[in-house]
Formats: sequence, C-alpha cells, structure tokens
Amino acid sequence: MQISYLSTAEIVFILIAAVTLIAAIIALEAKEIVHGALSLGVMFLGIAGLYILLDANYLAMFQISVYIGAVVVLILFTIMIVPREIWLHRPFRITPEVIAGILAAIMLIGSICVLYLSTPAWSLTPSEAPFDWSVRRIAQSIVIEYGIALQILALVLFAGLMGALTLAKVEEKEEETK
Amino acid sequence: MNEAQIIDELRDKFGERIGTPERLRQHRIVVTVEKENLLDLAKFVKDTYDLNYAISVSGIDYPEQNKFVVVYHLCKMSEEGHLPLVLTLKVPVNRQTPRTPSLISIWQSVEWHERETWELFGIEFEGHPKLERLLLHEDWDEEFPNQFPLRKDFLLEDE
Amino acid sequence: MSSMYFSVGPQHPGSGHFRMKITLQGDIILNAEPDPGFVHRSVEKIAETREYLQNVPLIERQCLSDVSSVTLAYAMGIEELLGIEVPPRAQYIRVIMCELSRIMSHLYWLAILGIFVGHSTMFMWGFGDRDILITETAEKIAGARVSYSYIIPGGVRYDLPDGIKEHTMKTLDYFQGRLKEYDAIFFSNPIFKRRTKGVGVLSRSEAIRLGVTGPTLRGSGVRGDIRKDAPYAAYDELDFEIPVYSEGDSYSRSLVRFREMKISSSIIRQAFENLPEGDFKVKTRKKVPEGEVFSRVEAARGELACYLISDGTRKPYRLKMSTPSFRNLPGFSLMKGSMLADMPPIYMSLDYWPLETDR
Amino acid sequence: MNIINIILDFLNLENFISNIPNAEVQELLTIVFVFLRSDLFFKILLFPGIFTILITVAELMWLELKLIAKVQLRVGPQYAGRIGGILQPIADFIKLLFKETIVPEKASKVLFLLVPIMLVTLAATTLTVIPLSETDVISNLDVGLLFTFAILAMFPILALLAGWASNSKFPFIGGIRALFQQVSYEVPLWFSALGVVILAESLNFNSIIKAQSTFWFILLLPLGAFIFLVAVIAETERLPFDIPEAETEIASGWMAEYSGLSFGLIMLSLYIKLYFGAAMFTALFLGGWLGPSILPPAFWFLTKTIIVVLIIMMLRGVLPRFRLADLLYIGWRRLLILSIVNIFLAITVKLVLF
Repeated sequence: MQISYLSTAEIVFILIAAVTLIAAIIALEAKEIVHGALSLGVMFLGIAGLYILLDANYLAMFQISVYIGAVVVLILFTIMIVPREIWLHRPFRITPEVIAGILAAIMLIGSICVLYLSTPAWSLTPSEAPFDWSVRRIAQSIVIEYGIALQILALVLFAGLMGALTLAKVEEKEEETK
Repeated sequence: MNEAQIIDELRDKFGERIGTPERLRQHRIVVTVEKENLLDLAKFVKDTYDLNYAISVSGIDYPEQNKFVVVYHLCKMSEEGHLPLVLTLKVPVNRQTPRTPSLISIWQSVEWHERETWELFGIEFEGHPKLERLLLHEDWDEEFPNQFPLRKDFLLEDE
Repeated sequence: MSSMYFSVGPQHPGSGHFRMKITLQGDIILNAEPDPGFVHRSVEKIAETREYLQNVPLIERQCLSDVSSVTLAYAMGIEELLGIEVPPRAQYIRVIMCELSRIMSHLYWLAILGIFVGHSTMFMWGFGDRDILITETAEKIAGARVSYSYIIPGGVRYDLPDGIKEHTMKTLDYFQGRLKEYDAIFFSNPIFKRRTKGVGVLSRSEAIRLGVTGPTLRGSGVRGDIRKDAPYAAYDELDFEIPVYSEGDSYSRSLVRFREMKISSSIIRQAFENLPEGDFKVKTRKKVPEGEVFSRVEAARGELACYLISDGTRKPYRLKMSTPSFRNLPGFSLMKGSMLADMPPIYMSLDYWPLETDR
Repeated sequence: MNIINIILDFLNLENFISNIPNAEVQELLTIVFVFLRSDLFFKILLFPGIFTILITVAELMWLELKLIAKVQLRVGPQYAGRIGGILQPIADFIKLLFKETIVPEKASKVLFLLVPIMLVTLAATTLTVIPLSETDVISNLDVGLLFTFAILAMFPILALLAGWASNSKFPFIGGIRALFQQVSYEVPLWFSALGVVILAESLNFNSIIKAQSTFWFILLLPLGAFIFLVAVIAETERLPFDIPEAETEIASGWMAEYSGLSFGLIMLSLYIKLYFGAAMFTALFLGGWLGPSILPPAFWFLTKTIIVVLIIMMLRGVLPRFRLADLLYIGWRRLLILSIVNIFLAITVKLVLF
C-alpha cells in the first residue's frame, strides 16, 4: 500500500516550482505594479528554495539577500516614488517589441527542450558525490582559483561605478547652471 | 523722548489731521486718526520714534455712534528690551462700510491680529494679503451669514 | 519632484488642539501654515456678558498652564481703572504665584519637548515634578491645583497659610537639585543638542519684525521682558536677571526657559524673605468707572496684554487679551526649509499653547 | 523521551487510530504521529521554539516596562500577576486580541492584513538557526549567519509594504524611513560580523560559539562588537533610532494605521526581532552558550541575551531620537568606515593570535 509515488524532495520541488512559476506570471501580469514587484520577490524566494533543494545553501542565502534585499527593495522604492498615474492604463497593442518577446520566449523554450532531450540522466535528487559547497571551499575557489578573474571583474565594476558617478555629477552641474 | 514731547511733536506735525493726542496716564498716549491719514501717521511714528513693535490690534463696536474703532497698540523694542511707552492709535471706521487700510506694510506683526479682527468684527483691511478664516469654524458663514461674534448685535443665547 | 501636503493635527500625537498644514518636498518642509481655532470659545465675547469678578475664572481658562499671569493682567487693569492701590503683601503673594505658574508652565513645556524629541524620561520627570512639587505648593496656597482663581481685583483671595514658607523652601531646594539632573540627562545630551542647535534660527531683527515675544524673543538676543522693562506687582523690588541667548535657534530658546525656571525659584525665595505684613486684599466696587486701560504682564510664554474698556457698568464693555501664543504664530514660518524631523523641536521651542491663541 | 511523548502516551491516541477502518487514513495519521513524537517537533513547539520564544519575549516586554518605570521614577505595571505585574504583556496581548482590526478605506486590504503575519513569520524564522546550546537548535545550518542576514534583508520590504498598503501619508513616510534606515545599517551589520567570521572561519553559529572557548570575540574585536550593537539597535528600530516610528513627527510611522490583533502581531514581531538581534550579538561576541557547566548552556545563553536586551532597552530611558539625516550620516560616514577598519583589525588579530 503506497500513499505517494513521489519522494519528499520531489513533492517539495513541485510545490516550489509551482509557486515560482505562478509568482513569475503574476509579476508580469499584475495590474497593480506593487503586487507585481512583490511577486517578483516571491519568485526569487522560490528560486532560493530550489537552490536549497540542490544543497546550495550558500548560493540560496545570497540569492535572498541580493535579489530580495537589494533588487526588489530598489524596484519597490522606485515604483512608490514615481506617481501612480504613470503606470496605469497601458492599452495592449501588438508592437514589434511584443513580437520580438514572443520570438525570444519560443527560442528560449526550444533551447531548454533541446537541452532536456540531449541530457541523458536527469534526476531531481542531488548527485551521488555531492560537490563540496562549504564556505571554505567557495572562498578558496573564489580567491585562489578564480582570483584573477575576480580582480578583473572588480575593476570593471569599479570603472562602471565611477562612470555612473561621473555622469550623475555632470547632470547635477548642468541642473545647477540652469 | 518723553510723552509730552511726543504729544507736542505729533500736534505740530499733523495738526488738524489727527485728533488731539491724549496722555491717559504714565506711558500711555492715545491718538485718534481718521483712516485717510492713518498710513502717514503710522509711517511717521515708526520712523521718528522707532516704534517698531505692534503689540495688539483690537476692534471695538459702538453701535450707538454707528462706528467701529480699530485700535493699534505700538511700542518700541530694542535689543535692551521694551520701552515702557505704549502709543495707541485709534481709527474710527464707518459701521456700514467697515474698511480701513492695513498696516501690514509698516508692521509685519499685525498680520495675524488684523486677520482676527477681520474675522470677528467684519472690518476689512485693505491691502492685507490673506483675509481668511482663522479662529471660527469653516462652515460659520453657512450657519451665521454676515454675523460677526464680537459685534454688539451678536447676542449670546443667555443674554 | 512632486510635493506632498498633509495636516499635522488636530488628531496627531504631536499637535495639540491645533493643526499645521505642511507641504513637504522630499524631507524638506516647503511651507508650514498654522491653523488655529479648534478650541475657540470666544472668551472675549462671553466676558462682555459677565460681571468683572465673574470673569476671573473665565479668562484663566484660556491658559490653564499659566493662570496667574492671565488673571493678574486682568486684575491690574481693573485696579488701574478703579484707582486703587493694592497692599504690598498682596503684590508679593502675586509675584510668588506668578513665578510658581511660570515654573509650572515651563515644566509642562519641558515635558512635552522631551517627548517631542523622543525622550520619554524627560516627559515623565517633567510631569511628575510638576504635579508633586509645584502644583502641590500652589494648591497649599490657593486651594486648587490648576485653575485656582486666586488673583482677583484688589489683591488675592486668601492670605498665605501657616508654614507655607518652610514648605516652599523645601520644595524649591529639591526642585533645584532636580534641575541639575534635567541638565545632565537632557540639556547636555549630545543628541538633543544636535537636534536643536542651528535648527529654526530666528535672527534678532526678524524676531522684532515678526513681533514674537517672551522666551522666543529672548532666545534671539533681545532682552525684552516686561518684568524689568515696565515692572508690575513687586518685581521692581526684587533682584533677578533676564536670561538672553543670542543664537536664536531652538536650543537657545529652550535654554532661556530652562534658566528661567531656576531664576523663578530664586524670585520666589526672595519674595518669601521680603514678604511684608499687612492686608492681602482691599475692598473693590462692583461698578468700574468709565475709561480704558492697557495692562501688560510677562506671562510664561511672553508678554500678555489686556485691553479693557469700561462704560461704567458692572460688566466690561470690551475685553481684549493679546496673548503671547497668538503673537508667536508668525514663528511657524521658521519651519520653512527645515527637515520634517525638525518640526517637533521648532514647534516646541515656540512653546505654543493652542488654547491661548484661540481664546 | 520528551513531554509531548508523555502527553501522547497518556492520551493513548494511537490505540484509537488503530481502530480506524480506512487503512490509508490510518497510515496518514500514523505518519503525523511519528512527526509529533519526533525531536524536531518538540524543538519547534516547545524548546527552543515557539513556546520559549513567546515566554521570553513576553517577559522582555515586562522587564522593559519595569525597567523604564524605574528610570522614570514610576512604578510600572502592578496588578496582572503576583510579582509586580509579571503577566502584564500577556494581558495586553489578550486585550489587543479582542480589539477590532480596522482596515483603512482604499487600503490594499490583502497586503495590509498579510504584512503583520509575514512579519511574525519572518521574525520567528530567524530564530530557527540560533542555538541555545549545542543541541538545542532547530536547524544547525552550515550557513546560519548568512541565513539570518538574508532574512533580515527582507524586513524593510515588509515595513515599506505596510506603509504603502495603509494608503495613508504618515505610514508611507514611515515606510520609506524604515527602508532607508534598515538598508543602510545592514551594511555595517554585515561588515562587523565579517570580522567574527574571519576569526571563527565558519558561518555556522555553533562553530562560531565554539571558537570563542578561549576568548570571547568581544575582547578581541571590541570595535566590531560596538558597531554590531549599534547596527542591531538601528535594525530593530529602538531608541535612539526609532525614526520610522517617531510618534510626534509621523504618528507611529508605518504602523500608524494598524490596530487590534494586527498591531499586536507587529509589536510581537518587533520584540522577537529585538530578542533575535541580542541573541545574535550573544552568539557572535559573548560566547553564546559557553559558561560554567554548573548550569545548563541554555541558561547562559538566555541570561546573556537578556542582559544585552536590557542594555538596548536602557537606552530608551536616556536618549532622544536622532534625525533621519544624522542617522544616515552616522551609518554611511562613520560606521561603514569603522567596520572596514574592524575587518583589518580582525585579520591582524587572526594573524597574530592563531
């Protein structure tokens, strides 16, 4: 006598995946833009849940703190500062962007299908020899193995940040002269 | 600058244009002035005696004599404090057409006092930037149209 | 960037019976307009329908934290019209009551200022000491805690009770110790200084131009105090100083009131030391001769002027109270350009009392 | 053998289940009972879970009432409960339970009512990784510290949403202020905790605590401890940083429109957050459950935590509130720089001592 045909991990996966998908759809379709931003947060949370299922706790925690703690907060903040009327009453029209979006979605789904079909063994449970996700291991791989890449990335980010600051500064000065 | 001097000077300067300045008691001088000469007199007392501080603006209703009187109390304020002298300007205003020039251009501090007097007596101050409801509630005009609480013909219930 | 309009009050923990219309841009106050009148009772009109003595309890309702000065201005006006001389003992008792009122009012203000900047201990201490020390002393003298109608035309209502001198001295000793603690916990507090120093600056000339009065004026460096400039009661026989601070910000206005509490207690001590014997009241007539009078006193919040016109009957023809809170109304323009968080300290540094404005 | 097992044995419900004819239902119920009898359920429900937290938080509220009353020369609560009104917070909560929850007109109803529940849930979630002793922890997560920070990062969203959902101006300003404050103090919080991570070489709370068996980290990193404490006070919106709730400016800020049970839940979540902040401070800097073995480790942990909470509460008695601009200035210009200095200090200590 069998109650369920699925393991606990599979049930949890299906639940989280469903929540993530529904949240993603709401995030795109919500009329009230704040609700949309909020469900974006729920979606990120769901993805973090998936990471935890894959034993990637460290990644999951960063997913939450960066995407929810920073990105969603920024989006919400921006939405709330901008007057509400701007967001409302956008009639639906088939524009080139919409067509391009649909095409991109088809291509994405297609490529995922190809990937799925071309991958032989596919399982939801963690692999036999789990990768060492401990913090020490991550630190070593970041600082030692990919040290130079990290440095270059940091430099690029820094340059980008400085550029943004310079641009902002210039605009401010222009406003002052006006 | 004593009180007798001020009275003499005012009499010399304005003569018939103002009522006789009167010394009520120590430190209190009362001058009655028609509204046509009010601004001149106000400017003069402010420039000459440096009476830069308006203490109060009040209205008085005399229904028998068919007039209101707007009363300004002025004094001098220096860094070292008040001068004890208080000069009182009395401006009689016709009760049917209560209008008088506002002194806000000379003393900024009369702004709220004049607004209050306008509201409670219905005396219009020409040149006042903001004659709006101050103390009475917002639907006063609907409940008591053209009635002003401090006029003598506005009777309280127990009178 | 769009601006935001909202009312602070009359249903707001930081407003009293009064409303401020605030326009905010970002965190900066663009415009702050006071809107008084929520407790307007038309005291001046009611006063015209009552007899002179009946008016005493009426007019003291306009400022319940500082009743002595209000009634004193009114009583002085009537005495001047009647041409009577108040006995010196009554003058001294009046001084004692006025200074007690001043301490009471300033303690009230200090407590509210405390809670306005988020210091709940100052709030509790201020109210506790006010109730236990000062109000109780006033009750022993006048028989009531707040609205005692003690100062009447012709003198005071009762003579001082036995042993009040010792009681008051003991109270003041304790109170002056408490003042030191207030200084330690509140006025020397770096956060309090940071929140009030340089906030809501009112320059000397602007203070005179706007016609503000009392500690608000003295916090801007003007030594304007009726007690010294046009002495009444027994103030010319007592030795006291007027605290003046020239910075003109919220902190100096607060310090003026704080120092005044100390000076007030020394005035009370002196008054008890020099208290003459004799009558505490003279007989007055019910009918007041025709005439007009303009009497000024220095109430806790500033100069309070009473303009009284009599037509020779038992009732005043016109009574106008020019109250300090009303005259400090232009001070609300100080909020323009400061941050929203500066609103409570500026508002409290004006020591605005809505009932006094509305009358 | 824990107390739940004893109660279940006493009730003898398994016998009753075995009489149920439907086999599937029987099996399902059996699984439920296995869970009820498990150690995990005991931990979640009783110790160190919901029950312990609620009792601790209620008594913290009472301690605050009494302590502040002492500072302010008052008596404080007296009547509820035998010892000086010790049951007052519970009485307060029951009162709030029976009060009407008023939802403002035109408010976003679902969000408005959801926010308090989410707040309490989040606050309680953080406590799952805090160990009261080596074994008394619901989940001994290897990235426990990161987990708590991740959860902390979600609080400002809820405050902002509470302000937005109320559709009222003061709560909205309060929400924005809460966002500013919590987001900008998260950075010093992370950075000061980083010093501890460097010394302990772990993100797991138990390992961090064990690493302190020779020296408590407050002795090695006093600067980091100070920054952490300040940041915790700011994160929990206690005085002198209760700017989002500033009563006399913006009328209780983002929680202005809440009443009844939802207000009670918000207060509960704030106190749980306070307890949690203090518990984190204890675990990171005060040696957690380490202490003389005369008494159980959980006792040491709770004692230290309560002392930290009392220190935070005492500030309310003596300090007024900061301005928002000052707060941001302190956060970005002072604490951030100091916390970076703290990381260098931690590295130095690490190189010298270990």
